[in-house]
Amino acid sequence: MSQIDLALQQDESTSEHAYASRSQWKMMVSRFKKNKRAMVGFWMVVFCVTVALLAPWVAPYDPIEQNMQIMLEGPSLSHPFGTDEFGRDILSRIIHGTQISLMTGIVGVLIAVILGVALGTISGYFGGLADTLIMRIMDIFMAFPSFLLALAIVSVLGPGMINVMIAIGIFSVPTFARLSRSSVISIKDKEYIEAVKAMGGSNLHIIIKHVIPNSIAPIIVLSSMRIATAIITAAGLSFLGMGAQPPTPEWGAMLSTGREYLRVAPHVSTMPGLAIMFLVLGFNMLGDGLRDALDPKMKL
Amino acid sequence: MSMRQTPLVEIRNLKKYYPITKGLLKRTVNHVKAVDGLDFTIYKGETLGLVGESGCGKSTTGRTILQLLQPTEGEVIYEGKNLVGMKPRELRKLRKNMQMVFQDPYASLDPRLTVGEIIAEPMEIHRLYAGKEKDKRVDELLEVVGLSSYHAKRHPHEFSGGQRQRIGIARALALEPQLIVADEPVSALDVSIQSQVINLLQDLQGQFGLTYLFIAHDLSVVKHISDRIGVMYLGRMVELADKHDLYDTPLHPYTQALLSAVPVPDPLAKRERIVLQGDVPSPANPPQGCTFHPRCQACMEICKTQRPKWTEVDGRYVACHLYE
Amino acid sequence: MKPKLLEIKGLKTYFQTEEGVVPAVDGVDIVVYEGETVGIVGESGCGKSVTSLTTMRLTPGKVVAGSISFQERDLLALSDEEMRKVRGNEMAMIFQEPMTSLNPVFTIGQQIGEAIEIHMQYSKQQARARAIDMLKLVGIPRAEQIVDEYPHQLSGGMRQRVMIAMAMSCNPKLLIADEPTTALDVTIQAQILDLMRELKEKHNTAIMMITHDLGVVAEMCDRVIVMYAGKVVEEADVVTLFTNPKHPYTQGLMKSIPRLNGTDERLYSIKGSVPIPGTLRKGCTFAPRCEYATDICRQEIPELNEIEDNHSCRCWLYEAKGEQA
Amino acid sequence: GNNASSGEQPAAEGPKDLVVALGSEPISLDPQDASDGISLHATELIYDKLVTFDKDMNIIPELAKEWSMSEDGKSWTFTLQEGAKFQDGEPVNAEAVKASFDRILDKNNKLKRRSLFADFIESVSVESEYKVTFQLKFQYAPLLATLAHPNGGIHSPKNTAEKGKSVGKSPVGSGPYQFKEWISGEKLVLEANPNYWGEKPKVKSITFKPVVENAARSLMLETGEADVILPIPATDIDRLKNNDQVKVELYPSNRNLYMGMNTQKAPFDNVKVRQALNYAVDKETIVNKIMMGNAKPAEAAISGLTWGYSPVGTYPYDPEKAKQLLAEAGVKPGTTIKLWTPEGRYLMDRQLSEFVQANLQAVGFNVEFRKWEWGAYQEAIDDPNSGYDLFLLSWAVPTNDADWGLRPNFSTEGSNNRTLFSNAELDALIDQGMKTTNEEERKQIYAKALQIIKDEAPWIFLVEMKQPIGVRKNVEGVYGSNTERLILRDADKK
Amino acid sequence: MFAYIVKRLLQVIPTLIGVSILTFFLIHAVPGDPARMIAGPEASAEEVAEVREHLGLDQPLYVQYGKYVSNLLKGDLGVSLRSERPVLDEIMGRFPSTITLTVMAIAVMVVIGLFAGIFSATRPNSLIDNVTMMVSLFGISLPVFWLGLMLILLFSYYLNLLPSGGNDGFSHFILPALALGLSSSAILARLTRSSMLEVINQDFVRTARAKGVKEKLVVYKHTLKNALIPIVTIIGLEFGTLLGGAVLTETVFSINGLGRFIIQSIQFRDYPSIQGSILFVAAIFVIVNLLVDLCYGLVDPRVKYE
Ligand SMILES: Nc1ncnc2c1ncn2[C@@H]1O[C@H](COP(=O)(O)OP(=O)(O)OP(=O)(O)O)[C@@H](O)[C@H]1O
Ligand SMILES: Nc1ncnc2c1ncn2[C@@H]1O[C@H](COP(=O)(O)OP(=O)(O)OP(=O)(O)O)[C@@H](O)[C@H]1O
Ligand SMILES: [Mg+2]
Ligand SMILES: [Mg+2]
Repeated sequence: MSQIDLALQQDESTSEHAYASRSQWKMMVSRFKKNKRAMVGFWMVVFCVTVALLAPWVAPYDPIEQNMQIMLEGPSLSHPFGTDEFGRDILSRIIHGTQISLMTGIVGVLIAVILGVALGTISGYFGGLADTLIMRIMDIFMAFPSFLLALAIVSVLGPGMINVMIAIGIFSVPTFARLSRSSVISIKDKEYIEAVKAMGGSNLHIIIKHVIPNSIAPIIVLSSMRIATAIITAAGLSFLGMGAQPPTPEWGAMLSTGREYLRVAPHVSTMPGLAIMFLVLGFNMLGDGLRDALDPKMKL
Repeated sequence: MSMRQTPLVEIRNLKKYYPITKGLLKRTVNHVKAVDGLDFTIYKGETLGLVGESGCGKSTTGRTILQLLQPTEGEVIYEGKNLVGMKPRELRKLRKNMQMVFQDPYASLDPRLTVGEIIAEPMEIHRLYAGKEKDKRVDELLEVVGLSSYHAKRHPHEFSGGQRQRIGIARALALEPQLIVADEPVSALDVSIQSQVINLLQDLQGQFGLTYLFIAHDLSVVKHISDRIGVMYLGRMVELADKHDLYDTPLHPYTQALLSAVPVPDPLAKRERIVLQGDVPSPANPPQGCTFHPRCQACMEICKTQRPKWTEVDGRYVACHLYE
Repeated sequence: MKPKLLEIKGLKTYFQTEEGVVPAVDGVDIVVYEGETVGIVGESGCGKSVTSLTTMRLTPGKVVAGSISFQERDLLALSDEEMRKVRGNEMAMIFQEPMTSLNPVFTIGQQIGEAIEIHMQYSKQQARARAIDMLKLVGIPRAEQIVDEYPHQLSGGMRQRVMIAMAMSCNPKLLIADEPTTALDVTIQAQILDLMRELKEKHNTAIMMITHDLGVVAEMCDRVIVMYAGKVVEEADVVTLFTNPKHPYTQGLMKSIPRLNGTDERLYSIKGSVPIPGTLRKGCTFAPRCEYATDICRQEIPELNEIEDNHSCRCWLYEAKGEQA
Repeated sequence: GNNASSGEQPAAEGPKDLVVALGSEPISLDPQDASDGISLHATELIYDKLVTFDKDMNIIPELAKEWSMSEDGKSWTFTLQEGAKFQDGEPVNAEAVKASFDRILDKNNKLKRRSLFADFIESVSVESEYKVTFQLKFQYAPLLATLAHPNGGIHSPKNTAEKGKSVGKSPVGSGPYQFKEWISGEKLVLEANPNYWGEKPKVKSITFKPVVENAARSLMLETGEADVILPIPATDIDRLKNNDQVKVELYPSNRNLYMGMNTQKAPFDNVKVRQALNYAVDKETIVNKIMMGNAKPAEAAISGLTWGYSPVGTYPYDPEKAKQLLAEAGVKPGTTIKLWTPEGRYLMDRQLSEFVQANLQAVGFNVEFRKWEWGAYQEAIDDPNSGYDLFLLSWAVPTNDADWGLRPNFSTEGSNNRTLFSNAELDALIDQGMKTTNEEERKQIYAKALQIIKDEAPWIFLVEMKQPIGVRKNVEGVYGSNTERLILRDADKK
Repeated sequence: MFAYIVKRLLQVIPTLIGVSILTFFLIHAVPGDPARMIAGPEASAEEVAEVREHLGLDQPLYVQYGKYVSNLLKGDLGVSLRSERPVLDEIMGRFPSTITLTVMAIAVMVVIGLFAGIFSATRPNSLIDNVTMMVSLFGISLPVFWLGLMLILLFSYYLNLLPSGGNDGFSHFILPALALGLSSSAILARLTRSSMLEVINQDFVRTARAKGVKEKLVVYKHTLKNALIPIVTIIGLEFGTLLGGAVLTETVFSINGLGRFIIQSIQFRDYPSIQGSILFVAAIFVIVNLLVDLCYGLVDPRVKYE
């Protein structure tokens, strides 16, 4: 009730041009800020990014220096997350691993966004043969269960994080292409596009100035969620030995090697798993919030 | 009156068919004959109204005239030049002269741009003005449509429907066109706002000597604003006449029914109403002969097989076997 | 005078939104007598639909004040289950968009039959039979086939007929029609309006007709209520309203519509635009657009007063009939 | 045909099935067409050979009662056990032995282990029903050891004639257990051969199950789902040892794990560098911490269990010495070298390589690490130009004879000489060793060879592996041989 | 309808051909030599060459592909290089485990996801809705392989309730199916919720309420049936995710299924097995999605099968 009273007491100044006072962007930001989950996700991601940037300074130990005297020790004051099979400090490794996971997720998705949006836009905007061709090829990619596709690509390219990024990029391309195609299709027949055509704007002008900016919101949302998927997938590939090379402190690889010590030292695989979950959860929550703010009708 | 006799755009046998495709190979199995052979002329300085029921091809007509859609057949002759099949570069130059105002005040403005950017865009495309001059021109245009220069920095969603429609009009005016195709510019507006926009359009016509092709389904609005009115049914024009002639003595049975169906905002008026039976047939497979014949009260045998000719009767046009 | 069927008093329905509280309906009084047609007109967003939905207790908004009495029962006090029995039975509703108001995944027969099964305790077969009868009643050809078809197989006009058949299937006392013809072409609109008029006469159903088309009001209604920004601003019988509108808004509205038989003169236009709900100023909501607005108009909200017999108006220009005396 | 259920056989005492959980499943049950250890665990039960190894790796008679060698050492005659029968009822005679070896030697049969025999066998001939002679191309000292290799199993000639290539799926030998069924990916079941000519089998059937996951195998042994498991991950050994239902035995194996260097490539063409690498690696820690005590440091290029071994000693862990040698060789600190390793092929292989990497970093190298899965790894290290400097690999000697331990790896022409090591003196010694039949003389030759190899250090000598086998307490008669065979012939389940 | 199915099946063919081309050339681009794998590390170069010739791997790629396809058309997926058994036999031997796992995971996903989604959608923005959606976010963020390990640690090692791996019987599949299905169920829950919310605000739901339909029926009859199309679609798509996830799950739980077979085949460079099993999985996936498309017709009469 009190809020309703407040509304009734609004003064003249706000009512003058109430709808003219806030820009769309500000509205989105405020909608995003109001979303508690989104903010928690945002800060989780910010936290991880900070940790990644400051890794050399915040990590208490060298992530690859071995000390066989203290191998497989459980969490303690000096090693809060315990040590691994070479006596390396797991906390320090996780801190350094943040860089790798973030990079993989972001670069992988960036590749997918660039290729996917380009293909999807061409396909959606021009239609016809290009559309049929592109979509058929995407269908072929989609016919692979997604993880298998990434696996196949990495086994061709050989292990290593760069290749994992490429694999993740490629395997996400169809998703982005389809999404951007469908949003381009919904936009290209909008009257404002027609207005630009009527004033003599070229296709390139229309695509760059109107179509892409207006179809990018769902792409941003998908990207942030896809980064989450990418991080998990990369970890999965490393888990199968297709990713990072030792002694790189990649989380999936750490988890995979820790598996051999699951009984004697469960912390070795538990900790990196929690780290993956933390970062992925951050991106998912962020994406969720972005969706609510940018494109509430999107189904993801 | 002399001005009215100078043709600005001549439309000859204009057709627009949308293919209906099927299957994997997108074979064309049929066509939606959205516009199926129109012949008429728009004179300089006049307002030509276009009415008809939903789906009869009004918007398609407007868009094909502006070459936003490639006509299937026919000619659109603008000041002696046929726009159909013209080279894209040449066409782009001519586009300055013809602009469009849209129905949906929400969908016709790019939500990402500011109002100033929206109005400046046509000038940028045609490299008409730059820098300060451009800004000045944007302000001028805003004033012309009854907004203020401080609106230029705002985004479309901050405006009401009527205001957006004004922005759309300002954008259309930016290139100083001769012809404006207005596709249902007031249908989405509230009654009290609708009259503001209609008045604005009329004022601008006087001010800049504009020619309008005014599309609407509300007959009262069309009658109010137009000089001449064309009535469309299922992709074809059935009647074209001076508005007074049309309202006073409609010739085509469809025009008669249409006019009688409009509810009159006067509780005391008692009128004879012709209620048409059935719905408008699908333009994908229109009836043989006169497309209106299944719903027509004056249907004759010939109507079922022969397409009526577009004939001139006392300075007005009608397509009906009754008048051949 | 006929007995009162529905009486809405001081109804206020507010919405809690991200942007704050929106008083969509802000003090509405409406009376509907048995068998009459009441028109509600007003601009988009003035609260017409919310009023009707609140009457059915279907609005997602919150009723913060007022009462709705229907056949002497206070609807707002009924339990959900009791209210459910009123809906579709004694009180039915049809909506503006015939395209989206029917469930795409059930047949016409199932959808009409559902209400019949619920309220009249018919068996499936009986309900189906009645559904066919109803379809015939609303003038649908091939009713026996149509009953088994799905909404997407029907044209807009037919769907609206189906909606009407559904609403009428349990012989309601009150039919609320929220812009029943706005989405239709004029020739189809004429068909539907004729049908409603016919049904109303046959069954003596009262109709609450919501529209923004004054032409439709003039043709269909016995009494008219004009709403502006969540409030009723004028109420009169149809002839009075059209011949002698009192409220400046109603007057402006009448003058601003182009007429088929009118002249080519410039149209009158009400300056400014409809206020966005939730951004209220003090005083009369119409004051910023009103030619006659005075200081008091900007300070205080006028009451809805009966200024003549059966003619009420919410405006400082007029005084209540009683006080005048 | 014969059936397990026919007659009152000792094996039919009760429904005893011995479940053996292994890391993967057999590939082929044709002993001449299988090169993987798992397949051979099974063929060992199905087939008899002419001779075999006993528990202590002595060569003892199996199908051959006795044998003799000609003067020139190029002709060997074997006298067969009489009365032995194949599982399909065919008699085991000289014809069968000849047929079996002719099959291997025939190039057209494309059997995987052809080279093992074809290099030195000229021909096989029948002397009489139970006498068969092998004519050799040259005097070949390790002949008996080679015939004792499981790849020397004798087939029923009738079966090979009928089945052709698919013998590997429906094998018939003369061993104590015969093939029953094989559901790919799930299990292979062998049942007792009721007509076995030798000591009767003690359990009714033996089931091999592929259980890839180390932890899962251990768990199966603990719950009794499996009676025998192999291998056991080092991390589980202690726990299993404390389980009173279970016995864990570490059988010495003649497999040596080493890290090869590309000796043609700088700086590894310098013997000081090669020695420095050997000094840099802490083998004790590898054994104690990484292998958790389940191995021992290698003291020569072949394992102490292999015939012909003599200990030439390990390089002690001495990083300072390593640095000094590197400095002498002119290797600058920070030199980048590439270390490649398989993962999951050998017990703790990746961990071991990671540890070596750290050791080498400690003496100033910058070690680029690359972990491969086994498939790609094999091809990659086949080609010395594919870029590696160091690679982890192991060598086991199935004949248990030094010849097969050294010749492929260290002779210039050796089939597996991935280090590209070449030393004329060594080549001569190896050739000599192969052709000398006097055991004492041979031993001397190999001692010299091993010393040269140690000094030249084409490998970083790492560890001798052990084979941990886990058995339920109620199971007896199971052991692992030096050649890494799981011997189940005498297995009994109480 | 029948014609439609035939047509769709025909449409599947080019996709599968594309898949076969893609896998064929992808796989052959993988470094590694199956001949070497078969011959073993101790074999000499000549032996390896011999094996290569024997397997026909010495021929040009396009010839190999041509042979592969012509055999494929005869329903012959070739013979595994490693086991020398028909690839189809190898696949069929392992497929039951994988499909059991996948179907059980689908069951986990549908039971948990659908229920949670509907539950949330009917109480939008309530505390319980927020909690459910938060939990589902956690679910989506869990890596399958880690969840699997944790389940093993908890249920097998600590509680000793369920087996940690293997595939002999129902109980062996419980943990893997949970690990695999849980994150998909979270996705389904979210999608169900948003589709339900979208539908629940539509005009026809209001119409149903205006008729006096009971709230339960409004939700389960009028709303759910309309929300079903995206739900069914996601179930079809998740089927693919689950098949892919089976690779990881089978690894963690030592299930001898198709996923592991693919990994092992990749490691062994067993070309026919890799191609065969990937094609097989893709075909299953494509067919499942065809079934999903056919389900649309049951769910929504507007879907026409021309
Ligand atoms: N892109 C298209 N593809 C296929 N058919 C189309 C397309 N655009 C329009 N049509 C069809 O062409 C016919 C004419 O459409 P048009 O939009 O011109 O009608 P309209 O008179 O403007 O109707 P409204 O009053 O509803 O705007 C309709 O039947 C429509 O369905
Ligand atoms: N669910 C809702 N949440 C928030 N605000 C709402 C909701 N429904 C309606 N409103 C607001 O209430 C006001 C009145 O809406 P209502 O639908 O009654 O208008 P109307 O008179 O029917 O308009 P129209 O002619 O456009 O149908 C509008 O401003 C609208 O924005
Ligand atoms: Mg139109
Ligand atoms: Mg409304």
